[in-house]
This record gives sequence, C-alpha cells and structure tokens, in this order.
Amino acid sequence: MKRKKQTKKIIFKSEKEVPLMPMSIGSMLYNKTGVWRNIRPEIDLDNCIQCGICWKFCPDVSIYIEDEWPVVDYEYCKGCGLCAEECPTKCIAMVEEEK
Amino acid sequence: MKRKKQTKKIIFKSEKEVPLMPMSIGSMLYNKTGVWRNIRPEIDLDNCIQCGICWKFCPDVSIYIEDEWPVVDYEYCKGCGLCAEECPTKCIAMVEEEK
Amino acid sequence: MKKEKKMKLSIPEQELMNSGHLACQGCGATLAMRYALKALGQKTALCIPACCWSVIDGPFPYSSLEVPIFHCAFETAASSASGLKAGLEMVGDTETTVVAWAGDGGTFDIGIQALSGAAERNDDIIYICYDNEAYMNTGIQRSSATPYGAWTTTTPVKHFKDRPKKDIVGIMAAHSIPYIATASIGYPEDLVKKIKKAKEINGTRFIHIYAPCPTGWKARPEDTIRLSRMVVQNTVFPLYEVEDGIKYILNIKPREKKPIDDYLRIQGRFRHLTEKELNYMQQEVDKRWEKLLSHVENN
Amino acid sequence: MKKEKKMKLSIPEQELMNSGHLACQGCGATLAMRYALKALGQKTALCIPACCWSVIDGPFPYSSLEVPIFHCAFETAASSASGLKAGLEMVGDTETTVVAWAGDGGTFDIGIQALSGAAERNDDIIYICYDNEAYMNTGIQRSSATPYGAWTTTTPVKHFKDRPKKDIVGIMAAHSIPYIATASIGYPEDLVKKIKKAKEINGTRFIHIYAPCPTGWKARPEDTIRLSRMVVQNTVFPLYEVEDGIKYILNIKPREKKPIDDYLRIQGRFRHLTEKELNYMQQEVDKRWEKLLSHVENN
Amino acid sequence: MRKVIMGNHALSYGAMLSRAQVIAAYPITPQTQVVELLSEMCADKTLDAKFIKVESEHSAMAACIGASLAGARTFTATSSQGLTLMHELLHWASGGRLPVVMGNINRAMAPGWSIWSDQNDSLSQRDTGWMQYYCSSNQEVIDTVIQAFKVSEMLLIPSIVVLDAFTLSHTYEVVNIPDQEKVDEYLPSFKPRIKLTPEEPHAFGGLTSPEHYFELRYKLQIDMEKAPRLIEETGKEYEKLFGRNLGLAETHRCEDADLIFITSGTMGSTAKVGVDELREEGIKAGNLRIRVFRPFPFNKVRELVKNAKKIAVVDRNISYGHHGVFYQEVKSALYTQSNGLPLFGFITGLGGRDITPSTFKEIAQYSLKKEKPDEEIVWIGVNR
Amino acid sequence: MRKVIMGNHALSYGAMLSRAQVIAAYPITPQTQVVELLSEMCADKTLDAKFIKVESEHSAMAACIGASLAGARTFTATSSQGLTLMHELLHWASGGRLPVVMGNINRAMAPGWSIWSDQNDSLSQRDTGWMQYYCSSNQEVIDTVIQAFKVSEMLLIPSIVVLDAFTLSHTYEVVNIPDQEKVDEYLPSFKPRIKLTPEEPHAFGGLTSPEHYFELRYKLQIDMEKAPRLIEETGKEYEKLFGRNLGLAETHRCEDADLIFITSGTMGSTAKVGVDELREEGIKAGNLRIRVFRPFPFNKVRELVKNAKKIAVVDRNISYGHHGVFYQEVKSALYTQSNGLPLFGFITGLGGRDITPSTFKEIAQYSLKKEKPDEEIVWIGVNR
Amino acid sequence: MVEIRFHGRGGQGTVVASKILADAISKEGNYVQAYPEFGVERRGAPVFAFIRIDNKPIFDKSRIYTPNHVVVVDPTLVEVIDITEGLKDGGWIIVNSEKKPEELNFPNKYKVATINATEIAVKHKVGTRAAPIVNTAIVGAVVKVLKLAKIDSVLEAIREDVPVKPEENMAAAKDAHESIKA
Amino acid sequence: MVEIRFHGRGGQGTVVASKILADAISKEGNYVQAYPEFGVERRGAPVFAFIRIDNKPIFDKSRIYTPNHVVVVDPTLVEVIDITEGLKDGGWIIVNSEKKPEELNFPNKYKVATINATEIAVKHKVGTRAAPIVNTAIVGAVVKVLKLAKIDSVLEAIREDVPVKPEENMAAAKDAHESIKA
Ligand SMILES: Cc1ncc(C[n+]2csc(CCOP(=O)(O)OP(=O)(O)O)c2C)c(N)n1
Ligand SMILES: Cc1ncc(C[n+]2csc(CCOP(=O)(O)OP(=O)(O)O)c2C)c(N)n1
Ligand code: SF4
Ligand code: SF4
Ligand code: SF4
Ligand code: SF4
Ligand code: SF4
Ligand code: SF4
Ligand SMILES: [Mg+2]
Ligand SMILES: [Mg+2]
Repeated sequence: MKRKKQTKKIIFKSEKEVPLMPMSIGSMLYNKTGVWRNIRPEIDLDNCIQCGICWKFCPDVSIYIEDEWPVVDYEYCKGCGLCAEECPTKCIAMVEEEK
Repeated sequence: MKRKKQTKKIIFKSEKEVPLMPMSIGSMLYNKTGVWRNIRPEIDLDNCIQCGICWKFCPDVSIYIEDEWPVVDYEYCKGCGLCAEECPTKCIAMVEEEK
Repeated sequence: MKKEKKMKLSIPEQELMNSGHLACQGCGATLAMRYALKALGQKTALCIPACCWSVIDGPFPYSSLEVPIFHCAFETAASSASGLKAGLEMVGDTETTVVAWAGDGGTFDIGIQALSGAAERNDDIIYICYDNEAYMNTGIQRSSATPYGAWTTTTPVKHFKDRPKKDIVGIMAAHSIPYIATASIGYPEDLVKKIKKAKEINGTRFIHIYAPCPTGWKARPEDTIRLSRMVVQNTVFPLYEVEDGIKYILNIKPREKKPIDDYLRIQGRFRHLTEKELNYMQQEVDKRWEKLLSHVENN
Repeated sequence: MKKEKKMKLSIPEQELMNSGHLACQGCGATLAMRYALKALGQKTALCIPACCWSVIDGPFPYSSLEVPIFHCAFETAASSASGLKAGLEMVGDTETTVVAWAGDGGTFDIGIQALSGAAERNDDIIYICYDNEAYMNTGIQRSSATPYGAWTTTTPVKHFKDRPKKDIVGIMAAHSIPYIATASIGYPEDLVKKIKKAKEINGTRFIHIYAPCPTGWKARPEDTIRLSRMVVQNTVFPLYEVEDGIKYILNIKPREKKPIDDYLRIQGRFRHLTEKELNYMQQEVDKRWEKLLSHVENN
Repeated sequence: MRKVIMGNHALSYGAMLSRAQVIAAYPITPQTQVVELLSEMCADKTLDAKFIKVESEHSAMAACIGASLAGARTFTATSSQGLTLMHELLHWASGGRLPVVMGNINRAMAPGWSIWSDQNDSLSQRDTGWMQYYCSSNQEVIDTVIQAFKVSEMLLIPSIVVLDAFTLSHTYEVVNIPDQEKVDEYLPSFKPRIKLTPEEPHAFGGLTSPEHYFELRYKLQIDMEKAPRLIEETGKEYEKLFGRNLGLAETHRCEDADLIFITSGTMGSTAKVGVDELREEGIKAGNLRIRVFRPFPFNKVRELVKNAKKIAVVDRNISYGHHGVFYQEVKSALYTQSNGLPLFGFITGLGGRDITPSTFKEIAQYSLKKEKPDEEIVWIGVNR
Repeated sequence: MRKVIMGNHALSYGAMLSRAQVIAAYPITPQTQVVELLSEMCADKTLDAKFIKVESEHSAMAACIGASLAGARTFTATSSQGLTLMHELLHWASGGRLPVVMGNINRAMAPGWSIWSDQNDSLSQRDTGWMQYYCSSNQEVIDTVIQAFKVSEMLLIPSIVVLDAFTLSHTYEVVNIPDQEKVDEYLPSFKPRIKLTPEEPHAFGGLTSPEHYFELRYKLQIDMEKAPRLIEETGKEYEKLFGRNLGLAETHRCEDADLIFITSGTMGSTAKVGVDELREEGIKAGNLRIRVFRPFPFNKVRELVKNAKKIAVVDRNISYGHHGVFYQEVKSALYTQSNGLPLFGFITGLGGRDITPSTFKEIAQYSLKKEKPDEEIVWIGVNR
Repeated sequence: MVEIRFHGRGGQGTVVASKILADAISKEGNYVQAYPEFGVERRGAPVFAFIRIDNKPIFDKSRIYTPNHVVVVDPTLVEVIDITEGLKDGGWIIVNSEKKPEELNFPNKYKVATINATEIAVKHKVGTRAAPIVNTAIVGAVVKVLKLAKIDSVLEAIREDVPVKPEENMAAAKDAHESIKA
Repeated sequence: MVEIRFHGRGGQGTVVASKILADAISKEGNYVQAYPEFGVERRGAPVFAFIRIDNKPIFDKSRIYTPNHVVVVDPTLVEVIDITEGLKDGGWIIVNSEKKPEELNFPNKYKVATINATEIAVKHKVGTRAAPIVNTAIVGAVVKVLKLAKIDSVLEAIREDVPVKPEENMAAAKDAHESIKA
C-alpha cells in the first residue's frame, strides 16, 4: 500500500505564516530522493519467492507490497543495492541509470 | 616535632599587593582552631603505651610527638574526641573547657 | 503473474518512518529507526539529540516520522526525556512511551552523564543508542564507541584509535536498571522483540543497536546488512540482554565463532591494519566473549 | 616519665596537611586527605572541585596543604587533571603525580562524564573520591552515593532516598582502567598502601575512600573511625581492588560478617527507618557481598 | 498570611502558589533552601509536582525544557556556577519558546570561589533571550514568581527571577503570603498553544536553514517587545487582587530629583535610605530601581529620567572590557533621546562587598562635583 | 608561502605556527576541519603538542584551563553550541588569568538546529572576560591567532578568534603562510609569571571572601584596558615582520564619509564592495570594520567616526529584549562624546541569511532618507 | 530602628534564636530583618547573627556594623573575640553566664545583664548537659531586657519554629524571662 | 571578476574539483575564492561548488547567484535540476557528456562545450567504471575552455591535492585538456 500523503514543498509567504517555534508541519515525502540514484533495482518477479526480505531491509521504505508482490518505489529509491544484495533468489538486479 | 611556620594573618594594604590570580600565599596555621573546642583531651602518659593511634587518627594534626610521647597541640585541637575514643588504653580523657 | 502465497512479513507492517528522508544510501541508523518504530507504535515521543538522525529526519518545516520528536541538545537525550516524561504525566498523558534516541557519541561521550543520572533515578524512559561507532553527522570523528584500530578523521591512520571501545552495556549494567539489551539491524525480528519487551517494563531501559554507516566506515552501502550479521556471528557485537544489572541472557550463540578478518576487510576504516593488530583485536574479541559467557553462566 | 620504647608509627610520619584547616570536628574527609598525602608525597598536584575540601583547605590567600592545588569547577575534577597533566608534561615536568580529589557528588553525579572520558582515554591521573555520601558542602543534599534509606535535606524522612547507592566501582571497572581500589579511613595502613601502589601505575587510577561526615550523618564526631571500621566489617563497604577492570582482589574478609543494625543505629540520618527497611537493606548488602565474592572467585 | 521568611523560601512559596507541575533543580549555595523546602512540599504533598533530582544544573534545565514542551508548568532555581552551566540551554528554552520560570540567586563567579553576591552571573545571560526580573525584598520575590509565570506563558518566553545572595536569599523579612484561591484566579493553569504530543505529531527544533531561521528569531524579539506593556498590565491586575503593584521600575523621590541613581536588586532598596539621608542634607537625590532588566524598559527609563540633571548608574557587575552592564544599557537606551544628559557609571559591591547608604552618598558627592563623567568607570569601594 | 586554504585550516596553521603545546577540542560543524588537521599535525609530528580528545566542549575548556595553569601554551576551537556549553568555564579561564586562545566559528544557536553563521554564540560570551577578535579573511585568521597568543600572554587574559561559518570556515582563499622562524621571533615560548608546580605550592582559586574578591576583579578590568594599546603595538610589530598590520579596526574610505557603516567579520569585507558601489552612485559611504570587540575599542571608534554625519551599525546578532549588540555598545561608547550624531541600528543575516553588497545599499538608502532613527531596530532582509 | 548582634558558636542555634525573636516581633505588627553571618558555619566556631527591628518597613539591606545591643549565647566567646566591637554606647550586653553582670567587668559605658541559660536549658531538659540548647531561654531573656516583645509572642514563635520539645523550650524561655534581672 | 558554479553529485569530488581549479589559478598569481554549498552533502544527491576569480583581492563574501559560467560534472543532473539558473547570457556551459554540445540543446544564448570525462577517467583508471572519478579531467577541460590557467598549473595543483593516483589523475586532466574542443 503506497502511502498517499501531502507531499508539497512548503513556502511561507511571510513571517506571519511561520510557526512560533521551529516545528514540522509537513512530510519529507515531498523530497523525491529517487534523483539521488545511480543504479536502479529491477525485480524479476518470476524468481521472486515473496519472502519479504527486500521490503524488510530497505532503508528508504521504497519497496512496498502490491497484492502480495514487492514493488520498487522509484520516486524515492536511492539505489543503495541492499535489496538486491539480500534477496535470497538474487532476483533483483541493479542496473545503471541511463545517462 | 611541632611545626614552626609563618602563621600570620595576611593583610593587603592595597590592590597592588593582591596577587593577579586568587592563590594562596600563606598557611592556615594562622587560624588557631583551638578556640572551637568545647571539651579538651588530656593524656595520662602513665597509662600511655606509645601506640601512636591518637596521633594517627587526629583529623586536625593536633597530636604531635615529642621525644616519643604524644602531646596535644591545644592551639589547634578542636576537641572532636576521636583520640580519646580510639586510645586503646583509654588514657585520654575529654574534660569540659571551664567557662 | 502467478500468485500462490501471501508475502511473508516477519516484522510489523506498520510504517511510522517515511521515504524522502536525508540518510545516505544504505544507512543502518535509518533501518534501526524504522524497526524501532514498528515495535514502539505511534504513541511514542522521541528525544533526538544532535546526531545523523537530526539531519535524516529532514529540515524544518518537515519530518519523516509519524511520531512527535524533540530535537534536543546534543548532551541532553536522557535528561530531556526524563523531563518530557514527567511533563507528559503531569498533563495527564501516562501512556506515551518516551524514548531517547541517540547516537554513540551522544550516549558514550557527551551524553553519558545525563544518562547515568536518569538511570540512577530509574526514570521511566527507554534509551536507545544506535551505534555507528563514530561522530558521523560531523564527518567521522572518533567517539569512545569507535573500535580499536579504526581510522577516523581525528584518528588518522598514522595514529589510529588505540583505545578499546567503551563497554557501555557494562556501565549501564552497573547502574542495575531493569532492562538492557543489545541488538543488530541484521536481526530485525530480534530487535523488534526486544524493544517490545522493553516497552512493557517500567523504569530506565537501555537498548544498544549496532547500525553500520557505509559513509563513515568506507563500506559499500549494500554491505550494511551483511556487516550487521557478521558482527554477531564473529561475536564482535553479541546479542544479549541484562535484567536488573545481573541476569545475563545470550540471545544468539553462533554455531561456529567466525574470525574477524572478513568483517574488517570489507570496511575501509580498517584497511591500514597489519597482521599484528588484527591478531591483537581477535584476542580482545575472544576475551570479551569469554567474559560474557561467564556472566551468562553465573546467572 | 618512663620512656621504654619508641612511639609506634604505622603510616608515614611526614605531614603535608597542616592544622588550622576549616573542617568540622571529627571530619573523615580530612583524615582521608592527611593519609593520601602521606602516600603521595610532596611532588603531587591536586585538582579539587567544589566540595567540602574547597572550604576545608581555607580561604584565599591561605591553604592548609603543602602541595599545589587547583580549586577547579565542580564538574571538572577529571578533565582539569587531564589538562594539568598534559600541561606539566609539555613544560617538562614528568614526575609530578596529578590527582583529582573529589567528593561523591563531584564524582558520582556532576563529574562522572569528565571522569568517564578521562578513563576512556586512560589519561595518566589518579582520581580519588572521598565519599561522605551526600552533598555536604552545600548542606547535606542527596547524591547518587547516598545510601538507600538515608535522610538528607532533599530526601526528607517522609520521602527518604529510595534508590540504591550508585555502584561507582562497577562503572569504573567497566572502563577497564589499570587500577581501582576501595579504602576506608578506618584502615589507614591499607589506604596508604593502595595509594602508593596506584602511584606506581600509569594510566587512569581510581580510589574510592569511605569518609564519614559527623555533621551530615548526624553522628558523634568521635565515632568517625568506629564507623569506618564497622562499615568494612559488615561489608557495607568492602575493601578490595580491581586490576584492568577484571581482576578482583579482596583485601579484608571479615572473620564474621556483622549485621548492619549497629552501624545504622549510631547515625541520625537512618533514625527514621523501620524493621522492614532495615531487613531490605541487609538483604541488599548481602546480595552485593555475594556478587563481589563471585567476582573475586572468577579471577 | 503574615510570615517571617528568608528569600529562598519566598522563591519556594512562589513556585508552590503558582502550582508548578515539574521542578528539576540542583543544589548550590546560596540557593539550597529553595530546593530543600520544595522537596519537603513535594514529599508532604502540599505541592503536587514531580521533582526531578538531577545530577547537574545542565540536566536540570534540560529536564525543564522537556517538561515545558509537554505543556507542564515548570520551575527551577540555581545560582552563579549553576546558572552559567545552563547557558547553552538557556538559549534553547527561549528559542524553543518555552515559558520556564527560574529563580537565580546572584552570586559572584569563580575563580576564586565566592558564595557572595554580585550580578555577573545573571547579567552574563542577558543575550540568551530570557526575561529578567531583579527583586529587592522577599515580598517582591514571591509576587514576582507568580507574575513571571503569567507573563512568560502569555508570550511563551522564559523568565529569570533574580535575588541577591544572602542580603535576600538568607535574610528573613516579614512577608504577606498571598492566598491560593486568589493566586489561582490570577494565574490559571497553563494552556500551551502548541505542545509535544503523539496526538498531533510534530518534530520540534529540526534543522532550520537560512531560508527560515531569521523569521523565527524575529518573532521572538517582536514578542519580547510586548513584555513591558504586559508586565505593567499584569502588575496592575496583581495590585487589584493583592494590593501590591508590580511594574517595570520603582522610583523613590525622583519627581523633583536633580540626581537620580539607577539601581537594581537589594541595593535599590538600600539606595532609598541613601536618598533620604541625602535629602536631609539638602541634596535633591532620587532613586530609580530597575525591576525588569530584560526586556530593557526603554520608554519607562527615558520617561522617568527626563527631568533629572544628572544620572548615576550603579552596577554591581562589570562587562570586562566594556563598562557596567546597566550603565552600558542605560546609555544605549538614552542615546537617541538624551540631549547630553550627563550619565555617570559606578561599579561597586563585586564579590559581595557591602553596599550601604553611605555608598550612595559617596556616589552623589562624586557626581555632583563633576561637570560630566571623565572616567569610563568610577570604582567605589575598591581598596586602591 | 602562498597557499589556498579554508578558514578552518587557517586556524589550525595559526595554532601550529604558534607552537601550541596542549590542544583539547571537540568536533562540531562547521569547525571540524580545525581539529581534523590538528590531529594530523600531531600524528605526523609537524606539531609537537598533546591533543586531548575530550568527550565534550565543557571538558575541552576544563582541560585547556588545567594545561594553561601548568604554564603550557593552550589552544582549542569550537562553535555555537560548543562555545555556549563552555560558558561557565569561560568565566573561569579569565578569572584565573589563563591565556588560552580559542577559535570560534560563528554559528547560529539552536533551536532549530542551524549550522550557518550569526554572531549570537560569541557575542553572548561578551561578559565572560575574554578578548574577542572578529576576522574577515583567512589571512587575518592565521595572523590573528598568532597575535592573540602574544597579547593574551602579556596580559594573562584569554582570547577568542572568531570567524563566520562557511563564508570563512569553509571558504578557500589565497593566504600567505608566515614562516616559522619569523613567527618564533615574534612569539617566543610562553613564560608564565606564576604557574602551578610542586616547587612552589600555591592553592589556586580558593574561597575568596568579600574582603578580597573585588580587588582581584578590578585588576582584571584594569589589565584588559591595556589591551587596545598592546594590540596596536603588537600589530605594528607584526607588520614589520610580515607586512600586514593588525589593528583594532579596519577602515575603508571613512576619511571623507558622510555615512559610515560599522561592521564586523566577513560582512565587514563585503561592505567594502557595497561602499565602492555606493561611491559610484555618488554616495559618500565608508566602512569601519571592528576587528577587536573585547575590550571594546572606545577611543578608536570615537576617533574614527567623529567627522561622519551618520552612522549605520550593522548587527548579525541580537540581544533579545534590547538591540543588536554592536549597536548597543557603539551607543554606549559614543554617548558621552557624541553631540547627537545619528546612529542607526540594523539587524540582518541571522541564521546564515546572506549579506551581500546590496544589503549595504539598502541600509544606506534607509539611513539617508531618515533624519534620525525612529525605530529601535531596523530589520533588513526579514521576510515580513 | 534597633539593631542587635548575636554571638554564639556553630551548632548552638544562634541563627534560630534570631529567627524566633524576629517572629515574636513580627507577631506584634513590627517590622524585622534577621540574617546570619554570610559564610560557612562550623560546629564550635564563633558565629554571628543579626537583627534589625523597626515600626516601619526596613529598606536598608546593608550589614550591621554598629549594633545597639549584643547578645552573647556562649560565655567562652568573651575571651576569644571582642564582642563589644562597634557596639553603641549605652547599649546592652546580654550574656549567657552563671556570673553576675559586674563580675564580667565590661566597660561601664554599656549596660550588662546575665542569664544562666545553660542552667535553665538543662533544668528543662532542652539539649544535654554536654550540649545544652540555650537559644530559646536566651530569647526569653532578651525580649524582657530590651522590651522588644511580649513573652507570649515569643512562646507562640517557639511553638511554630521549634519542632523538637517545643513545650520544654517554651518553659525555658518563660523561666529565663522571669528570672533575668536587668 | 569571473564567477563559476559547479554541478555534481555527492561523492563525485565536485568540491575537490573547484579546489584544484582554485590552486591552479592561484599559482599564476591571481586571486580566487572557492566554497562548497553550505549544507549537508549526501552521496548521490545534487551538490554545488562555487568559485570566484579575479586579478585583485576578492572582498565580496556573499554567495554567487549569477555565475558567468557553469560546469556540470554529472550529466544526469541536466534532467533533474535547472543548471542554467542565474547563468549570465553568453556564459559557458561545460558538461561531462558523451554527447555533442548541440545534442544537449541548451538555449543558444549560452556557449556549450562537452567533454567525455567519464570515458577519460575510466581510460586512465581513476575510479571504477561504476564510480569514475571525473573531477580532475573536468578541471583539465575547464581551464582550456575558459582560459583560466595553464594546464601545467593544473597538473601541479593535482599533484599537491590528490593523494591517490596523482599521476593517473594528471594524465586524465591533460587528456581532457587536449581532447576538448570549445
Ligand atoms: C554541544 C555540542 N557539541 C558538538 C556538537 C556537534 N555535533 C553534532 S552531532 C555530533 C556527533 C554525533 O555523533 P553520534 O552521537 O555518534 O551520532 P551520529 O552522528 O554518529 O549518528 C557532534 C559532535 C553539538 N551539536 N553540540
Ligand atoms: C556547577 C555547580 N553546581 C553546584 C555547585 C554547588 N556545590 C558546591 S559543592 C557541592 C556538593 C559537593 O558534594 P560532594 O562532591 O559530595 O562533596 P562534599 O561537599 O560532600 O565533600 C555543590 C552542589 C557548584 N559549585 N557548581
Ligand atoms: S527479496 Fe527477492 S525473493 Fe524475497 S520478496 Fe524480495 S524480490 Fe522476492
Ligand atoms: S536499492 Fe536500496 S533504496 Fe532502492 S529499493 Fe533497494 S533497498 Fe530500497
Ligand atoms: S593512643 Fe593512647 S596509648 Fe596510644 S599513644 Fe595515644 S595516648 Fe598513648
Ligand atoms: S580531640 Fe580531636 S582534634 Fe583534639 S587532639 Fe584529639 S583527635 Fe585531635
Ligand atoms: S553518515 Fe552514516 S549514519 Fe549518517 S546518514 Fe549517512 S550512512 Fe547514515
Ligand atoms: S561537613 Fe562533613 S565532610 Fe564537610 S567538613 Fe564537616 S565533617 Fe567534614
Ligand atoms: Mg555515531
Ligand atoms: Mg559528599
């Protein structure tokens, strides 16, 4: 279930809109970290055994589960390669982002 | 060996005589704590076995040794009673200072 | 596409940490937080002192967590948490679990006094230290959690860290607090179990989490989990619990105790070490392991 | 007057502490200093943080000691000493023994971080804590060295101290420093021996001295030494050493382990306690004694 | 209720009557009686508060900050070394807009160790964003703690209530202890606009880039500038209920004064005696005691001195390398208006040296004999 | 030797060339490169010093104090939270008359966390008895560390050398690295008048009663008042050896200026560009960059502004509840002399908001259009 | 305004004495200010306490240098320090002593009264013979000689301020009040 | 005065590139000021570096908003962010890319040059194919196009600033310097 949340960048038109103390009023989801990625994980679902290990070890919460299958969220995936490294069936390949 | 040391109170005539930083330049020996005493230890040397225990346990270094015998230094003795309490032969008596 | 079975989830599904945070690729500290929040649930308040996590969470006016955070002064994780807990109780909130979430520097070094004070008072907080073995947020300087032999920017290879890692668990055990546990992000199920257990106990609880830092360790991001398993298997970072400062429980006893070499080889921070030092380090690891085993037996 | 034999002196004759100081009658902290200096000799530099001793020594421009003193900030005994030692070495004085001399508050509480840091670096200092089990200089407030059950001005009888005394030796042992010892002013020869031994070792050395405070404990001044013996005989404060954080050596094993009652009865600070609490305290003492014995055996 | 109490206990009573909910404090001479009495009040439940017996002042302030962020009314007390050990966290409390109230006993800074009064400890916190009240009697101490909570909670800015070591902290005076019902009426329980709770999770104090920081700090200053008006209003309100006004400053015979002393703390009380004695001798002196130092009561001071011929600012403190702090700030306040009104700066009483009525006679003599100040600092009572 | 280095490394080189003997420091952004380079220098023996890798800034300053008391030349560096955590001990070092030299990178105080420049961290230490130098280039940083040791050791008063976060700390500039022999000639090894040694045992910092404290602190101020002259003398000496003068203040086109900016730190460098651009437009502006803030160079400032028609003091800081600190202190310095010279107080650049040449144009416009200041504070660059 | 200095030794409750006196006076609607010596107190060492009394609020917060009267709680102090320092001519010196006033031979510009507070304390079992608590008896005597307050106010004050053996202390105060002759 | 902005990704040594360039320029007696983006750098995330060059001392310490030229160390950034923001008309855009300048279709108010620094880096074995270290090659190309310094100064700078594989890096810089066509 990929989360739907307000992912807007927040702009304060003036000091009056700024909260009294420095506190969060929005989510970092606005920050699409996919652009950091050099290499992208690609899941070959044919060899996937649905073990959930890729989901479990993603530091960027960028593998979500869609009707029982792992899906990479490329908007945020930073391409660390952990999922591929840990996948027991090696069915995740890290491929170069084309330049 | 009762120590002979400069025991004067120090008076600064002016700021010029005061050291640059707060540091000691004299000894607390100037401070005759004997006046704090309510009860005074009196040693009955006849029963003294020269064990040195009174000397050892005096918090005010007020029992010194004169040709191998313990002597109370009444200038400083505060009258805590430790020496009397610890003397194995109970040859130290704590007697009221007369008022 | 075939779909014979359900996806297997060995840890709670609920995500209280969002994507979009500012951690480096393959950050172990980030996984530690993700797992911890799965165990703690949403009725949790975090005190996070200066550390990588004060950056990872994201800048004002954003956050990547779904729980409230107090980004507190570096040295005040424990004291802020004690105050926060007292405050919440006085305003009628007795449920919320107050957690101090600090790095190794904020725990072993500048924050140890506040931690020791809270533990002595047995204040009702969970203190979690994610340990990446150096000051990472400021660019990899030595901390007292940095292991012997490691390079950091303040322990250059010419003069690498020549003191052992501070035994924080031993120190906390001496405070005889109700619960202490070590955990590794390589064993998420164990980690989640321990934090859930801690949540049910009153008083000061201390969790020490091993959390690799690819950036600071000069390691490959994809090795983060591998390192987190190796470190347990070679007993450099054993997984155990201590109850009331006396009862030691070993959680994972490796079938065969692995040598530390492979573990060190894949971390750039150890590249400069010679045989001699490696042997010395192996001996130290063995010693500490023996000591731990004896503690466990003496229960 | 007969004069058959020489006066028997079981500790060094040299006095580096003078009369005229400002300690109360029967002050244990004062005896601790007198004995320590006999062991250390004149080539010693003291860092004394805020504590009774910053008063006992006497006001500017006086001092009652024949060794140099740095009256340092309350929380900085260890860090001041580390700096002083480094400074002396850089100006060519490698002989002088640098000693941090602090009370229990300055050691267990506000000074513990600096102490932990120095120990972690294994800085070449002797840290001596004279323990009178409360903040005496400020008028008897609880410290984390205050024993369970004790009255202080911040733990009134209606709400006496309900936490155990912090196990500072256990904490320091976890830092695996070369030498740790406990001592009692009731056993001056043992105390002197240990400090002399510490003087010959390099690195961070920690000495924990039991030093009764008649004023703060509501005890009779003349009972100071008596208390200092009882506390060892009833194992409330055993005399032992720890080498490299692992090797435990018991110095005095009481022939028969005395109950704590008499010890508590002659201290006003415990007067309010009931049977129930006394029993609890006795059990705790027994437990800790057993634990210590097991440590000693496991050498 | 009429009672003879020491200044330290006046702080404790103030906190008790304000129904402080969390107290985190650490003992230090000459503040200890504050925490001792509060410990007892908590022990015998005359005060329903959590007292965190921390291991240092640094942790005391950290705990206060945490508790205040949770929305609890929070109090602490300290002095000198303890206050300065909190320094980093003082910036924190104000920047975090947390209305902690703290009592501070003015004590000279070490080294050498001193336990006696001067103002360098609290005045060297003048740039930390806390409001500062200086008291001249035990009565004022109790009253001020209560007012400080009210104003702090309106503005979400913390306050320090300052009293002199010994001359107030350990001095017994006759005090009217306000009764609880009326205090409750004056100071209802704290209802923070925002607080930390899982109900609405916010992250407080995160990394704040150059894009945002400036506005946050601008707002702090703007709000602090509202304090003088609020203090006078809440002071009048207090008078209605308790018969004692709590303003920005207290004047004694200033109306027709040629020479006005600007003072603070207990010397501001002793100065009245000095003024009366000078008046006996036919010298038209007056005393302006600054009660609120932060925010600096610019307009109040400007208005009160405008008819004077000369001003003598008396500092029990010094900003080394500049002047006495009050002297410096009064000059700053009067620069734009004053048409050359002569201001003299006196420093006296450091480290607890006594300040007596005759101190003010000496100051008057000097000020009257000189046309205008020709020394940067005039030292009174230094043994030269 | 000509080298392109960052401001942080300029501090490290300064300490190395000064042959610091004991260094105790703790890392903090944006200071880390200072300690990193010093660690390497100690590791490869290019610097023969003991580097104590303490567990906090508080212990860093404590260790520096201990080392300095032993007679060793002592250095540390920090920033913002770290500097403020040292606060209690800053009072200690000055009161103990210990000539420690410290580098501080100006960084805005949390909360919220900031790593960017403003002066509140160092200026809120203005009452601690330390001398303070503000630098505007990496060259000045190196030179100032060396001079600071010389002056501090003459007066036995510690010094802070201040540089802006990033705009100096992380900015690479071309620098001439003085050669060691000449530095040794300029700055011989430290020979303390008194030090802690068992040879002559003294107790330092003992309890100091009201009978004695005042005189000790009087002497500190009197000695600090000698600094301006010494700084100018040692600055000229430095010029003889290295061709660069190090004075109390630097002026740019002030001689005939109608409007003088009073600035500090890197903005004092950018201001020159602003001045030149204003001159292009026919506006007679000038810039007075205050280099030494403590002790405050009263006479220098008085002398340099006397022909101006208007003064615009620019603060990258604020004393909440009063004004910008420089504004406040300049007013204090000019009060007695000025015959109503209009002083405007501007606050800008808090939390690292950029200060550019056009910032000064904006300030000039405001100052020129107004007769006299009618706002307590003029905010520049706040998004209102 | 009346200013009084108390001389005692650490541990004798000299400060408490001044506090009790202050309470008694305040009860009768007058203003008082009482403060201890500003320093570290040690059992046995000489200590001071001060009190100012007036019928209007007291603004002077400076120390007392020239008291109108002095009260000596511990007779042995008379040998140790000059208890008349700064004492105004014609002032009272009230001493806890078994001796008669004239036996103490103070300069006769002072009025002298003695009260055997130790005896009274022992008699009423306040404190021990070794360490009698004399301060309540002293106050009882002082208010009589200096006409500062009614004995009932003192008794009330004692009831409030003295947690241990209040009755005995009140009895001691009363006893001293009656027995002292000025 | 010339102002240049570098675009790269965390971990690509963009800041080092600006530092090397600064050194090279300084060696020829000119003044430079180089600074990184003021913030937290993360591997992979877009980063900036800035440099000011002049023949007289540089007093302006403000940020660079309108550079004369931009250098793009990582081609993929062109899609991600607007690298021409604030770029002065007629300024150079120097991109590390295998493509030809015209293929990048930038507005033609800018001059564009490309250099396949990745290729060159790999060829000279600086870094790996996965993570080539392109910064030295870039600098070699930049000084040529912008005529900021002689290649020898660049090589000297590399020798001083680059601890690992200095020779290879120098070769790469030289190679790029020669192969780039402006
Ligand atoms: C008083 C103070 N000193 C120094 C710093 C700078 N600082 C911020 S985070 C940090 C290191 C944190 O290390 P650690 O706790 O291990 O967390 P990590 O960054 O490694 O995750 C330091 C030194 C600070 N913020 N406050
Ligand atoms: C920062 C700081 N906080 C508080 C104090 C006040 N203070 C001085 S000594 C002391 C208690 C010391 O207790 P301990 O270390 O046990 O020594 P003791 O007085 O019992 O001998 C305290 C709280 C201080 N000087 N500095
Ligand atoms: S780890 Fe591999 S096998 Fe397991 S779910 Fe993910 S892709 Fe499928
Ligand atoms: S590559 Fe890393 S970030 Fe991307 S999905 Fe896999 S684990 Fe997550
Ligand atoms: S203790 Fe007693 S027996 Fe021993 S030396 Fe002293 S007086 Fe003599
Ligand atoms: S009574 Fe106490 S002070 Fe006097 S000599 Fe005996 S032990 Fe020493
Ligand atoms: S530096 Fe290390 S700990 Fe910090 S965010 Fe990056 S990977 Fe995580
Ligand atoms: S209070 Fe206790 S420790 Fe302090 S001097 Fe008196 S007896 Fe000694
Ligand atoms: Mg870390
Ligand atoms: Mg103690």
